[in-house]
Amino acid sequence: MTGTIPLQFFLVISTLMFFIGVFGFLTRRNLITMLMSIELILNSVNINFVAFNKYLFPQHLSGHFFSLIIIAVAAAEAAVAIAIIINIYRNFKSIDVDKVDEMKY
Amino acid sequence: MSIYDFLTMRHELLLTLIAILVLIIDLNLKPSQKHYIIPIVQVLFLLHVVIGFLPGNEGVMFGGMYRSSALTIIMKNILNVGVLIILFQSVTWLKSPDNREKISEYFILLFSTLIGMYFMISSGDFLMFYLGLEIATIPMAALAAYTHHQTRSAEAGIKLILSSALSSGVLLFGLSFIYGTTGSLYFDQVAEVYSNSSLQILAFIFFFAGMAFKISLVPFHLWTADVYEGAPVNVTSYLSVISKGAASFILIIILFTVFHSIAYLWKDMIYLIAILTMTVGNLFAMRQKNMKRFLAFSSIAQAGFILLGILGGNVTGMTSVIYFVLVYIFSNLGAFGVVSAILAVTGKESMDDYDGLYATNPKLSLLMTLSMFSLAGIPPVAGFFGKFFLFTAAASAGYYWLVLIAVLNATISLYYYLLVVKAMFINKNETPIAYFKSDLPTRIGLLACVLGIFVLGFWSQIYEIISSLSFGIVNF
Amino acid sequence: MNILSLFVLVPVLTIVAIVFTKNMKQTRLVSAIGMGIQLVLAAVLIFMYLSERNAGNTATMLFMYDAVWFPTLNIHYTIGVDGISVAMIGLTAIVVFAGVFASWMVEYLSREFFISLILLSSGVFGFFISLDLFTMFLFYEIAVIPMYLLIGIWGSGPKEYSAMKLTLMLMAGSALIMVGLLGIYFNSAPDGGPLNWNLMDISKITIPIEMQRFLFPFTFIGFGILGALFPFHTWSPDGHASAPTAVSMLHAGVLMKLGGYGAFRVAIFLMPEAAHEQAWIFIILTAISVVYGAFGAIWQKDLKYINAYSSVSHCGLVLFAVLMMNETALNGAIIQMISHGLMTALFFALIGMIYGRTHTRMVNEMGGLMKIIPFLGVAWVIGGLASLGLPGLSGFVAEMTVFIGAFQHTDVFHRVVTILAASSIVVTAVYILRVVGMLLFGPIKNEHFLHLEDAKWYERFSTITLIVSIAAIGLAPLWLSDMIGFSLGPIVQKLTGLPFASLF
Amino acid sequence: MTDYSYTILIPLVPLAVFLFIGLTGHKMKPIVSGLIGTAGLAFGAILAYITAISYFWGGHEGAGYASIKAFEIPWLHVTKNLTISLGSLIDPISVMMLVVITTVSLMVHIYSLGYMKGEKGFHRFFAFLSLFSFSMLGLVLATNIFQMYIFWELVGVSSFLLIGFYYEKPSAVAASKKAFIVTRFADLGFLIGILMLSFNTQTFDFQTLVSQTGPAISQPGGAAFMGLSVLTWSLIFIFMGGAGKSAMFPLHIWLPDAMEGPTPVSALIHAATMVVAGVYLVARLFPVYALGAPDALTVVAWVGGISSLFAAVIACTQTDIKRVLAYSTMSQIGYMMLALGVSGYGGHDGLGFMAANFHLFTHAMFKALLFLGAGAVIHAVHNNDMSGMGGLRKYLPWTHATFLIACITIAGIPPLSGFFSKDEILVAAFHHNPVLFYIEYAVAGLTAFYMFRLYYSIFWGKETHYHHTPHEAPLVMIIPLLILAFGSIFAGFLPFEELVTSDGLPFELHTEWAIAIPSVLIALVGITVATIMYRKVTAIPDKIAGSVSHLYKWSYHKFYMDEVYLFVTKKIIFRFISRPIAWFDRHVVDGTMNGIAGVTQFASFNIRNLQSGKVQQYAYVFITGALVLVFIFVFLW
Amino acid sequence: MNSDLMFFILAGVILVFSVLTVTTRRILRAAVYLLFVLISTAGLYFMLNYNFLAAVQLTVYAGGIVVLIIFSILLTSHISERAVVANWKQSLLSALAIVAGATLTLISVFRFSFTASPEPAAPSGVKDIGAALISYGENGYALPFEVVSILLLAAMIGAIIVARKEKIKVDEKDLK
Repeated sequence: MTGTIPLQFFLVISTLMFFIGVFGFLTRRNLITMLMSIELILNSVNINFVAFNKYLFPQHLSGHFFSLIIIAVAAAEAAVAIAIIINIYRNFKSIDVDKVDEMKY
Repeated sequence: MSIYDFLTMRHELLLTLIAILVLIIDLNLKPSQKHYIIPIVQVLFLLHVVIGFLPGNEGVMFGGMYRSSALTIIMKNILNVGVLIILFQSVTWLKSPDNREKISEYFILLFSTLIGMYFMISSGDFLMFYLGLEIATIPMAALAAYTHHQTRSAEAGIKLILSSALSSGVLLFGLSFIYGTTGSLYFDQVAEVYSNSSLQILAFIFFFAGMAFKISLVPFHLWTADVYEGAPVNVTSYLSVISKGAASFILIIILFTVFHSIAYLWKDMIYLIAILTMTVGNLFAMRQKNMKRFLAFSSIAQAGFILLGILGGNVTGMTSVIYFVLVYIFSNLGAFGVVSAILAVTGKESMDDYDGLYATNPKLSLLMTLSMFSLAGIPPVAGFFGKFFLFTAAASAGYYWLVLIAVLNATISLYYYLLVVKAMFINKNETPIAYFKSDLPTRIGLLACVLGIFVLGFWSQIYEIISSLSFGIVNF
Repeated sequence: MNILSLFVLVPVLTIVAIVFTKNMKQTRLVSAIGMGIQLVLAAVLIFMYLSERNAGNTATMLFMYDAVWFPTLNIHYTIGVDGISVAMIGLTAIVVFAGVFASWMVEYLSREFFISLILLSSGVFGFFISLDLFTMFLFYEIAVIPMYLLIGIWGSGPKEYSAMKLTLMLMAGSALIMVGLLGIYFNSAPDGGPLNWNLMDISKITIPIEMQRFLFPFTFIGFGILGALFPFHTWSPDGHASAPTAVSMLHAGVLMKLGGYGAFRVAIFLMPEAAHEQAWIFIILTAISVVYGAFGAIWQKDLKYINAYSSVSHCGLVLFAVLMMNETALNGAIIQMISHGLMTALFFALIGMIYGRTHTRMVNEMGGLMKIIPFLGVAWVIGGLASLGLPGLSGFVAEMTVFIGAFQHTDVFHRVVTILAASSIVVTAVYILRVVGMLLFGPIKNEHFLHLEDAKWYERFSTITLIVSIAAIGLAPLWLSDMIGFSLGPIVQKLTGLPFASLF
Repeated sequence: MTDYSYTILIPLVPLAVFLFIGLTGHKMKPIVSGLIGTAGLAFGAILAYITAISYFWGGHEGAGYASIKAFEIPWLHVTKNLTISLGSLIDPISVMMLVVITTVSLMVHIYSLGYMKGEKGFHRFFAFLSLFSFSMLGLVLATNIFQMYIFWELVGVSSFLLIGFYYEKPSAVAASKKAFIVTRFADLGFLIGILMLSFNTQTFDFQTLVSQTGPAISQPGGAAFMGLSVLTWSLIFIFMGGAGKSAMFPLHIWLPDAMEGPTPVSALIHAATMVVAGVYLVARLFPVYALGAPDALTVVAWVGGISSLFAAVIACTQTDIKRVLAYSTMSQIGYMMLALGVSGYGGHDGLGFMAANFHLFTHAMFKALLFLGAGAVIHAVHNNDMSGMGGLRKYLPWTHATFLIACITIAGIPPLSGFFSKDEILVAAFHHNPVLFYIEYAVAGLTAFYMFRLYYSIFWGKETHYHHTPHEAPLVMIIPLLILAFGSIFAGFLPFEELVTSDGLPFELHTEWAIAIPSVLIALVGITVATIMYRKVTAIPDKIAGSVSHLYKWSYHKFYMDEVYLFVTKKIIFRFISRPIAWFDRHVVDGTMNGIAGVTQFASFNIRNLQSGKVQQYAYVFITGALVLVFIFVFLW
Repeated sequence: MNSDLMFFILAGVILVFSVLTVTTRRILRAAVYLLFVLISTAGLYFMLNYNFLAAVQLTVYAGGIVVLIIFSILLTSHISERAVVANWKQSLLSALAIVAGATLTLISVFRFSFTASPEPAAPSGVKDIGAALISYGENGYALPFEVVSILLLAAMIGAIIVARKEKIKVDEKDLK
């Protein structure tokens, strides 16, 4: 079992991971790295759900299943995102996010 | 669980069926016959719309994950009507050489997002809600990036998918804390125990930010304009009315049913955001020259008005929001329909190109004018009623100052709506867009908007029906 | 069918008929017929109204009709008229009718022009017959919006700017009104019971005073903007200057009256306590309007600007009188509305006709027109005399009633502002005579003017209609003032809280 | 009681004529419209004479002449108590005025048939004359003060229209405008007076107002302002209206300019009838003045006295014959005002009242005669500056004779009518206020002087060469002159002390020779001086003018009153009120509105960088937005 | 105590490689670091006895998504290519924001007193999970399980539509 690790430890990890992901999203110029940051974010959420489920509400598997669905969604999202990134690469000859600002104001 | 229970889910099931049917038919069509799918889809969807209006079961299924009530049914029907009009309006564009190869994919993606919205509206727990939200979003990005050779389309796609991924990440983060603090994902169970501890408020705000992204509320709106401008016009109109409408529906349902224990808090928050949204939307819209971008900002401002109805926090509020979305669908689709018709034929989408349009295309101009007036809330067209009831809802909760700010914002919005009218009627143009005749489906789509814009306001029955249905859901 | 509903229906049918017309001649013919019917209807209504009253019908509102529209919000389509609305309907019918003839020669997009014009008039008629605040507001906005197109498309000068300014300022006004109306609605049942939009029902209760204090300024200023309340009047000069003839006529003649009527019917009638408390602020503003508009007019050179400022002054007097809140002043206010409506319509019609001939509106570029176009010249003088309050024409009756009414207040404040407002009659004379002198008299400054033709038949028709109405009121004001006075009874009773003893 | 309701026809007939000529005049021959107008007025005149005869001599019930409300219809209900009515009130002064107006007006009509012959706008002229007659008759018949105000305004407008008859002449336009605006300004006072009076008394009706038990006199109201009662103030305000119309100092400036109108108009409106409306107004309300507010009456007296002197001084130096007459009119009206001002109420105390009316009556005759005579002169020489005249007695014998009669009359030489009426005024003044009395003595002398200066300059003096030989006016112009001359000579013998008195009761009149003889002597001195100076061309006038050059200059420039007014209107009102207001409106008020729009545009432009097109920035705003909300609602709320 | 140590190791790996993922200038390395993070997360799941979930994590995330990402990196950039770094201003502002965000969140988290449910834990074996995935009562997940398939189908179609090369246009040009 989980031993003496308190729930809060998990939450700290997930929170930090979440915001690291956000940081990556905000600062990485490469579209694919931004996508990776998103994966970090989703992963942190998964940790949250799983930890809550395990520690607090083990009578049902709600959090567990939620994580499962998130993984599936993440996959779908990644697929579409990568398709679009490839499309961007074709159109812009670059996957630098700052190049993708034709429309503004 | 019997076979009849499936009737409760008829919207979702039928549409899934149609989507699969489209896929199968498409596989059996030769490349040169691909466009035959269009009338088939239109008929099928029309059928779907009609069936949707038939009296149906209400009930809770899958242990509370799926809830169907008269209210959700009417919400879905409202969306259906909008989608039907979009289907008609997008024919010209679909038949263009660029898209000939991927007509049925357009429909499938469109329908899958719609299915997602159905599930979102009918969701009884956060899992289904989230799933619905994602189904409504991810194919949307593919649709936005639909036109290959246009950089703008691709840009719209990437902006949409990245922004929405981030926003759903934030939303999920919030949801995880909601789960962690309440121990459940079911709406009714969450509602029972939700309170105002810091973490729960934080969770709520993160959740709300995700929703606000979908409805494009300031400051979560920034993707809107770029995506609307870049995406193909019919996708834009879909995004701006159907997507936004569905999100508004579910937002109001969740706020009213799940988070009513912290209503005092979200009301203050929405108060703030409503002002920001209306004002910023208006300020940006004033300067736009691209029609799609212009309508994007206008739709942001409109979202701010929707918040007023939500603030009402009662039956009037609920009714007014649903009614407004209905009216808004017709008004905005009227505007987008014209933009789309002109874009499909001439490829022009700048407001300057609209100068002197009335001289050459009076009917389109009139429809555009009607839509603009309706969006601005000018009687006797339906938009007036829609806005008035939203303001009534806000006033019913005593938010007079907010109503004042909102109405003044409506006045500012009138300014830029009138700019369009001015372009068409007053501005002189050496080379106006030449006269053209749209094809039949487009014209049907446009005519439907005219009817809606005129009839909805005067025909009070519709408002009354929505109002009677709203009683069920508002229980505090 | 209720005769009042016809007032909305006939314009709508006329619009439908215009849609099917083929050319300008047909269009204007249809419009003239439609508005002619409307004029006849108005006459019939006045007649029916008077005979009902003579038959001893003392109901506050006559010809009532009520249909539920939005049951959950208690919105009804409630119509009914009292003497005041009947008078205003009569005014509207006359001005619109004259307006159609004044725009006889609109060639550019004539169908659209007449449609917008008549749509506007239907809004005005609807406003005057409405007893339900929601429908009233609905019609109010219907009346305001076609103005944008009318000025923007058919106007002159900086028409786009003016049209936009006018529309936005008026819509800002209606924003205030909307807040006011919503506030009234949600306080229409302070003791519980269903909320109500009905004007007459709300008047029976007292809106809580704290709410009144909050809502009254909104409502009053909102309507006041349309009534050219200082300092919210600046849409008026620009708007009128750019508008085509018939539109200026309608706008100054009728639409601005919506402001006065609304301020009186809604703001003051429903919230008398707050009105009494806050009246002084607005009295000061309106008194400024009156004098300021008149002085402003002196310096102008453009005929339309002159008339626009004159309208500011005259309409200021309407609001001024309304705020005096006694029977005489209110009676004067209504007569002033009608009087100003007619004469300003006359003025704008004449300005349009003169401009159509001389292609300038600058007084300093014209002169001696009396000799060349005597009909228009005489009509102008008559209009001018009405404007400066010559007895025998309508303006005098109105102004005198207002001043006498205002003088019923015995305190120094009211006395001073009344005298201040009354002094405008001198200033009015100054600018009217200045214009008459520069425009009509003196030597002819431009020899091209020598070949101008006098009024055409339709122009004469339009002008004479208005002049006859002005003179009719001026010569025999009694029937009008009695008709209004009777209906003022219940209102004054509400305002003063005193039982109403009939004047007569 | 005789039924006098037919008197309402007296004004109505001219009204009908006005409408008829006004609407159809341009289609008929000019002379026809002239004849119709004259006929209408003749009808009115006959009715007026019938009224006068039956009222004054047709026997009356009780002592004195009662005031009879012959006809009245309600016109407008204004408050519970106040109703404006239209009707006709028959009492001594109104009957007298009816006679004066119809007579002079008829004479002017007839005269104009000749004088205006061939003028463009002949029918228009007659239409306006009828309009004026209607208004003036309506004014005198007014049963209530508001009716009076209504017609007061109407005469103002008719006057405006007639002064501006030659509307192509800029000076005429300016004069008409000036006349209207100045009187309008005065009318504002009148209106305020009416408002105050009617509010305090709750009535407009003259009979109620002047009734000694009526609300006006019995409740004058306490001291309201500067120690005077409300009633006094209201009467002073009302008098302001009268002063404006009657060209009393300092509201007289319009009258000389009004001479731009055709001469018959000057005779009718600006000599005989309209300008005495102020006198009539005070006379009408006399009991209220005398019994309720003697202070107001003092004001009347002083204004009248100052005006008469002021005008007489100016008249001595003017060269335009019509202007001389205009100042003379002003001076004479000043006399009348003074007479009213010094009068008491009832019996012999009311001498001033009687004298004022008497003088009004005689003045109408001789002043109309003077003007018409001047008109005949102008008609003959096409010029109205006396420097271009002289020796006309040979060419215009009839005119000369009648003009001379009028001059003698106005100078107050017995037994012509002017003597009698002026004498009564002097008597009244003497008993009341010696200062005013001596002023009037001086004025009498000045009057004689300037009238004869005028007379000699026109008919004697230098032999002038004329382009066209002047010829006598046609018969149609001579006849009115003769009739009026007849009136001027004999009107003095009418027993006014029996007919027109302050309380309606006749009283005994004694001629006070101690006052009469010196006044005649003074007049004779004036005449003599004028004879010496102007009968032949001499250097004396220039010498005198040189010796008192300042006085002369000031007088010649009418004491610079016009300049003062011009300064006030052009400089102060136009430049310092109107123009700044126009500027303020365009730039400040409107500027604010445009400023709001500008600020919005500015904001719109400046927040555009929020929408930079960069996804990461969007995300940043998203995240910080959410965090700010968290911060606000979790940690601040 | 073994599991505690395990936890800290995993946590350390997760955090360190998370940071490296978003800071490294080599894109391919970032993908590899991400893989480490995901695998460590799966380790956490194992630790919590959610074996099925951990397996899914490994197969879908580590096996699917990361591979996809690596493929796309190879398609769109050179291996040796160094990522362009964001300017310092952007980085600083972002850092401030996330520090503030993390602080706010953690404060809230620690303020909240979590209370565990007293009820016994549900079995989380693969069999139980399978049963839950096809049950449609309360706490059954048949519906989301089915619905997610729609998403996957749509995503697939969408990805194909967006990513495939257009032939038609070329044909058109040739025809002309």
